[in-house]
Amino acid sequence: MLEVFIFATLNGLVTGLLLFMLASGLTLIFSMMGVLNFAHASFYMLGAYFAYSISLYFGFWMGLIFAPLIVGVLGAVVERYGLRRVHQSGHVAELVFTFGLAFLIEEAVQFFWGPDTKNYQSPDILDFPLFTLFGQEFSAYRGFMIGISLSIFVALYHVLTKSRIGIIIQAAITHPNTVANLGHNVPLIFMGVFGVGTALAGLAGVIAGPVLTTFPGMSIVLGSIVFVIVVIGGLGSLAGAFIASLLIGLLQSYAIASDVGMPELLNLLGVEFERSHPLNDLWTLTLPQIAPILPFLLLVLVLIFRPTGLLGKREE
Amino acid sequence: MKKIRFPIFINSLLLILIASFGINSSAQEPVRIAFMDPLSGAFAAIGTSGLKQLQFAADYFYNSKGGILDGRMIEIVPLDNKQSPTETQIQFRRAVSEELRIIFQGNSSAVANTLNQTINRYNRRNPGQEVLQINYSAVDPILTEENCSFWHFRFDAHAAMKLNVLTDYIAKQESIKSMYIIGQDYSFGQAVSDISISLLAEKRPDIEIVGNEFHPIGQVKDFTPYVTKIVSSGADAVITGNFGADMVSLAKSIIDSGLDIPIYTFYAAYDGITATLGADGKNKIHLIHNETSNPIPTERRKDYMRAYKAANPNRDVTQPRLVNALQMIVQAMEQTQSTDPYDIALALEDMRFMTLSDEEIWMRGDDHQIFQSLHLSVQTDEEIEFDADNSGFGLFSFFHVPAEETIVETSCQMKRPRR
Amino acid sequence: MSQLKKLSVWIGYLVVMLVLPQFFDSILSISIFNQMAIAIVFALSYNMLLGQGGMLSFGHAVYFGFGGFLAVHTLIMIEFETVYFSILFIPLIGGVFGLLAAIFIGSFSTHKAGTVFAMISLGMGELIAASSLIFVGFFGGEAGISGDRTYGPPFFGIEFLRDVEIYYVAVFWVFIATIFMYLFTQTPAGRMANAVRDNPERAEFIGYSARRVRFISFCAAGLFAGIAGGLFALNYEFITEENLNAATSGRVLLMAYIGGLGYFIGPIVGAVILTLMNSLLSNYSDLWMLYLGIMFLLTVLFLPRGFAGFIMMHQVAWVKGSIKQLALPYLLTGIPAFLLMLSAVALVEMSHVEAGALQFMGFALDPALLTDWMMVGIVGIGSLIAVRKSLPRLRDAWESANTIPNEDGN
Amino acid sequence: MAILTLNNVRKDFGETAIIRGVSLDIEEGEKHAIIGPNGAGKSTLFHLISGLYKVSAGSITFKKSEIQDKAPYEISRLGLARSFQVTNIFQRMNVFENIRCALFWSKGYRYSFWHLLGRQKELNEQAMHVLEQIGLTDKALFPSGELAYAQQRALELGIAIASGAELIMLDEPVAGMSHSEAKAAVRLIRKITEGKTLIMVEHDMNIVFDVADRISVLVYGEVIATDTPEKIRSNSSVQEAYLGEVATSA
Repeated sequence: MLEVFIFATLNGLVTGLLLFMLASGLTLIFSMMGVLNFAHASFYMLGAYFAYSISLYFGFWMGLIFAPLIVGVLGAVVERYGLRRVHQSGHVAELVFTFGLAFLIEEAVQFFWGPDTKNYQSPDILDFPLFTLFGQEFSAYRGFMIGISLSIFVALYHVLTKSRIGIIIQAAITHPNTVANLGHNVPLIFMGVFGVGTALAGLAGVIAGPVLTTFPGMSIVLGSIVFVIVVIGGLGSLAGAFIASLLIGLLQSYAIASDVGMPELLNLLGVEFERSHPLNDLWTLTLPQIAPILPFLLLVLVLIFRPTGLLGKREE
Repeated sequence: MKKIRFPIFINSLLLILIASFGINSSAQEPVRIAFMDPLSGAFAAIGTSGLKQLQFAADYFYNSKGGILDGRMIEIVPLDNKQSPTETQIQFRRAVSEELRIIFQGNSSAVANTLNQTINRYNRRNPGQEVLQINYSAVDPILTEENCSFWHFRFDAHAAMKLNVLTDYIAKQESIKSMYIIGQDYSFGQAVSDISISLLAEKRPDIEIVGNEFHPIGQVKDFTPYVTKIVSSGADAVITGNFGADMVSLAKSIIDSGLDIPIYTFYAAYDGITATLGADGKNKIHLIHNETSNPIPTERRKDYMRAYKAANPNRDVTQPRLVNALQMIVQAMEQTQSTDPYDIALALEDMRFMTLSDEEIWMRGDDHQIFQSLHLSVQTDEEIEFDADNSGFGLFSFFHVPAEETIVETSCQMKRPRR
Repeated sequence: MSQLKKLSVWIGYLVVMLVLPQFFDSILSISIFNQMAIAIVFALSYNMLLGQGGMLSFGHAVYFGFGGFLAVHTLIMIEFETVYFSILFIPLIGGVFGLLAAIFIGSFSTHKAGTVFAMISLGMGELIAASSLIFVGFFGGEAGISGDRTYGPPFFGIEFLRDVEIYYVAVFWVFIATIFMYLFTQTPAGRMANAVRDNPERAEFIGYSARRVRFISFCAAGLFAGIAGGLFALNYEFITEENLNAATSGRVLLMAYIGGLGYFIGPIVGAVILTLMNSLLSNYSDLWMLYLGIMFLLTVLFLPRGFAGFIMMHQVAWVKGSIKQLALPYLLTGIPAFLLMLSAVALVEMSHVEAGALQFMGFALDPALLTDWMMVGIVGIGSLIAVRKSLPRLRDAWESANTIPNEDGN
Repeated sequence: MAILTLNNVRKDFGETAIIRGVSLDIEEGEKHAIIGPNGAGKSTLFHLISGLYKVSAGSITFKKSEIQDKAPYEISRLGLARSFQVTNIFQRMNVFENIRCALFWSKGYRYSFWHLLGRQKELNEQAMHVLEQIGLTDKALFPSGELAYAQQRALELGIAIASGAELIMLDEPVAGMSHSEAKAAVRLIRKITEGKTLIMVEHDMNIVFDVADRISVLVYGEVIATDTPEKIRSNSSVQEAYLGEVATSA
């Protein structure tokens, strides 16, 4: 039973950190510009597809470097010519714009790369088991994923809290106008942040592509879990997003790993039920079955009892 | 005081737009057959592949040779239902509106069930304008059991038949002592799990079912947690009915974990899956299906596959059943000299037909279920003449069960329309 | 606006709906009109939340779906005669259960508007959509559940076998629902919903709890969404978890936004446009979703107040009678713009077609031939230049047509 | 008899105490002005009484019931109406609608979704009457967000007085108005609050001395004096607080 727990923790860590890379970009964008970027997962998909195309000619590592840059530039262009124009029509307009953008990116990906699954493989030099525990290999590539995600967190945290540009961004999160009065070109900062945010999502795509299969529906499968993390973590709080990502990654991994469910609970309580009982679906409900919806359950509970999220500062 | 106007401008726009799609007429009336499957959205790859194969088959066998029923061309009309039951309802009304009375459909048992109910209801309410459902790959047994209908024909073996053959093979494998079953949490996934467990208990009671797992369809990002459970359960083999991205991700996670056990599947090939699994999938990925893959038994079929490959370089013949279905329907039309679904249905019942592989298949009249030989293949790159996804890897059939041995009873009490 | 003029609008609305099947009686047109009817009620109910009440919901399909599911279950009960009444009331059943679902969820989600409300609605939407796949008994898994509308007592001999009969039932409910949703905006609760949208804090100081005002609008929207769900169940005699999930919630948001949130008829315009696009465009190209995405982005960028907003912008010109001045400039810019769009679509389709020539508007465009590419390119560039040239003229015409001779000068 | 009693009310944000123990009685029908330098906590006091902020300590009694823990809408229903220093109106609704919304509760409409406003003659007339009082009749259908600043201040005043509450609290009602507009507003305030109790925050001493029966001086969260206008004018501690040192006699 121990090895299931260890591997569940490792899997939870890998998924959680991957979600963090996505959420970190979104937290910045969302808290800075109050924009609920529905297209964030689509930029993640673009990262995977660009990396796939680059890796065909130049190998995985060039993809790792250039794909996020391309996605970041694309994000900056979208902010400059799309979001900035829609900004004055209010938050709903911005949100609906990103909603349409996600829709368009998914169709464009199918148009350029075709509808079938892409054969995007992880690099060969990382294609060996880092260690084998109780018969299951933990590939070096997953170790690499953890390494990259952690370094992103440390780098981002350092930039945001220590460096000058970080302080300006932090200030612009809550008081954009005052920052503008101090002579900083806030629109440029917005564009920069949106570009960096999308680049981070692209990077997550590059990393996750080989493991989570690269296909047009990968952004839908990811779906709105990224918003759950940002909101649970608390608006504008990077540390909050980090904790929430790990929490959700581990929660899902443990839920899937466990075999417990209503049947066990009922046996505990000594309640008998037969198959034809109308509530049969409820009685046979197992934790792995509801694993993917646990984050949403968490979201609704957090929002009811703690609307600002775990470490949220900004109260809407 | 708010002014609301429904200006004439909007009305006229509405009327023009709708009027623009009138019915077109043409000289020699073509025989129009509808092909309803996902042609856009997440499952577009599977649907488009089927459409291309049916269109090619119609041209290759009939249109290039002067058509059928003295000179009438076959026209395949695509209907994009995005593999959604709701969209299926909308596209069905479009088919009826354009007098398409034969509808091919294959992807997702949920859609097949919805279409089956809709067609039964429509035929009941519109005698004389009935519509025929040609199911070329939805394998949920219920369609030829409780929900069997006179207007539904299935040209693929259903899940119970395929699992019967699979469990026959597994029963012979002494090395397999424990089995792990994992599938999508919907009707087909549950059917695969229930039938596998009952058949294995019957044939090999000593095989222990160490896992019976369900996961939501199309929702799982990373299958590693599920694979951890498979590894720790010590299973010797895995059975899964997954398809599309769920199949690829599951197979990749199992292979990445270093687990070297056979994976018995229904849909783990073609449309980019074989290429993505590639060398790692060799001798691990097994598929149960009808129509043998490599080695191809007859030259006729090889010529057809080469012709298709020439016309569609980056596509494969993934649904050979489509050819059988089309040929049997055309034979029914030729016999009855009519394209009325009622006549075609009667002619199809208990029809025996020689396929491209020189194998006789039989469409049972009681439940409109086809019976043909079933095969177990493995993904490999040895002795592969026709590969998948131009990847050098393909399916090699190594276990064969003739049609007669695949026949199973049916609980279908078909209500026959009075004519 | 005089009472008579208002009344004539409503009568015009009813007449248009009644007369449509006479012009287009093919089964497909009726099915499109049915879809439009359902979409109109659903989009209007959504606008009660967003347009009138300022509540951005990502889970409005929950009430549509609940209403629909209970409606289908009622159909099944009528079939087995556990309960027996005419299927005319099925949409009302849907409405009641949509209302009950809204009361339950609204009780905790309407504390705040803004992002918190949006996120709770998203969470609840995903939760209920996912659990609908788990509780197969009630929701019927992803094949959904189906009933039969012909078992109820016939209504003056009508058995509701054909879709067109259901269309008239839909027209009845659409008209009733539209009237009541409009009247709701003319009541204290409706007006306070606008007040709470603009300034929830000040609303509290004139004796109203913002939460309660939002709750009432939320329940009313749930009721009418449930009626739309009931209409769906009646029309398709089937419903599945798809009609409950986030994609459906997203579609209704698109309809209301494209139509125009700020105007009562906005969602109606949006519902009509999107239903037509969904059903007709997909016949002509399998890239139709790409075009839908592009069109949607352009609307958000250039028509922030939606199509109804665009129409209403001509109100001043219409009143002043100077609308005729605009006709010519619109044509001068409109035609080249249309050509530009066509050439862009042709280029996209040519690069997408796999083999052989593309049949496009009567022309055979072969991607292998450079000349065809050149021809489309020239048409595209030509129309682009024409559009740029004619834009200033349109802008001036627009200025002149819309400036009101100001008496008091501000 | 006191209609409103503040008993040792305190309010602090984190460590900084804004209101340091204010006790004050407002007599029924009295015109009471609250003056004091900027940052003295005048607006905070208004927010505490009207329920926007929760008191850190002490109690507030209005017509014999304690209201320090009640929500703003509960307090307003008891007959207390207020205006805001920073204009706080319903921007996208027109002027007439703004006023009419303020009338709903007092006219007993509560959360009705069955009364058609088009038919409520008496309600609409009352609303038009208020519009006439604040001189915005010709702007009735004008979106209130697009009014000139002074007109928005007039609307702010209109919303406060529309409900006919017994206790009316005005937070710098004439700030930003021209001299003539201010004069008209003061005449209106005096007319409307006849027989009613008024609490007003105001900087313009002429208006304060013209309208107020009694004046309280609030400095650094404490009331240093409450008295008739004449006594306050000559009160040394008031002058010291205002002018920094004892001025020679006026």
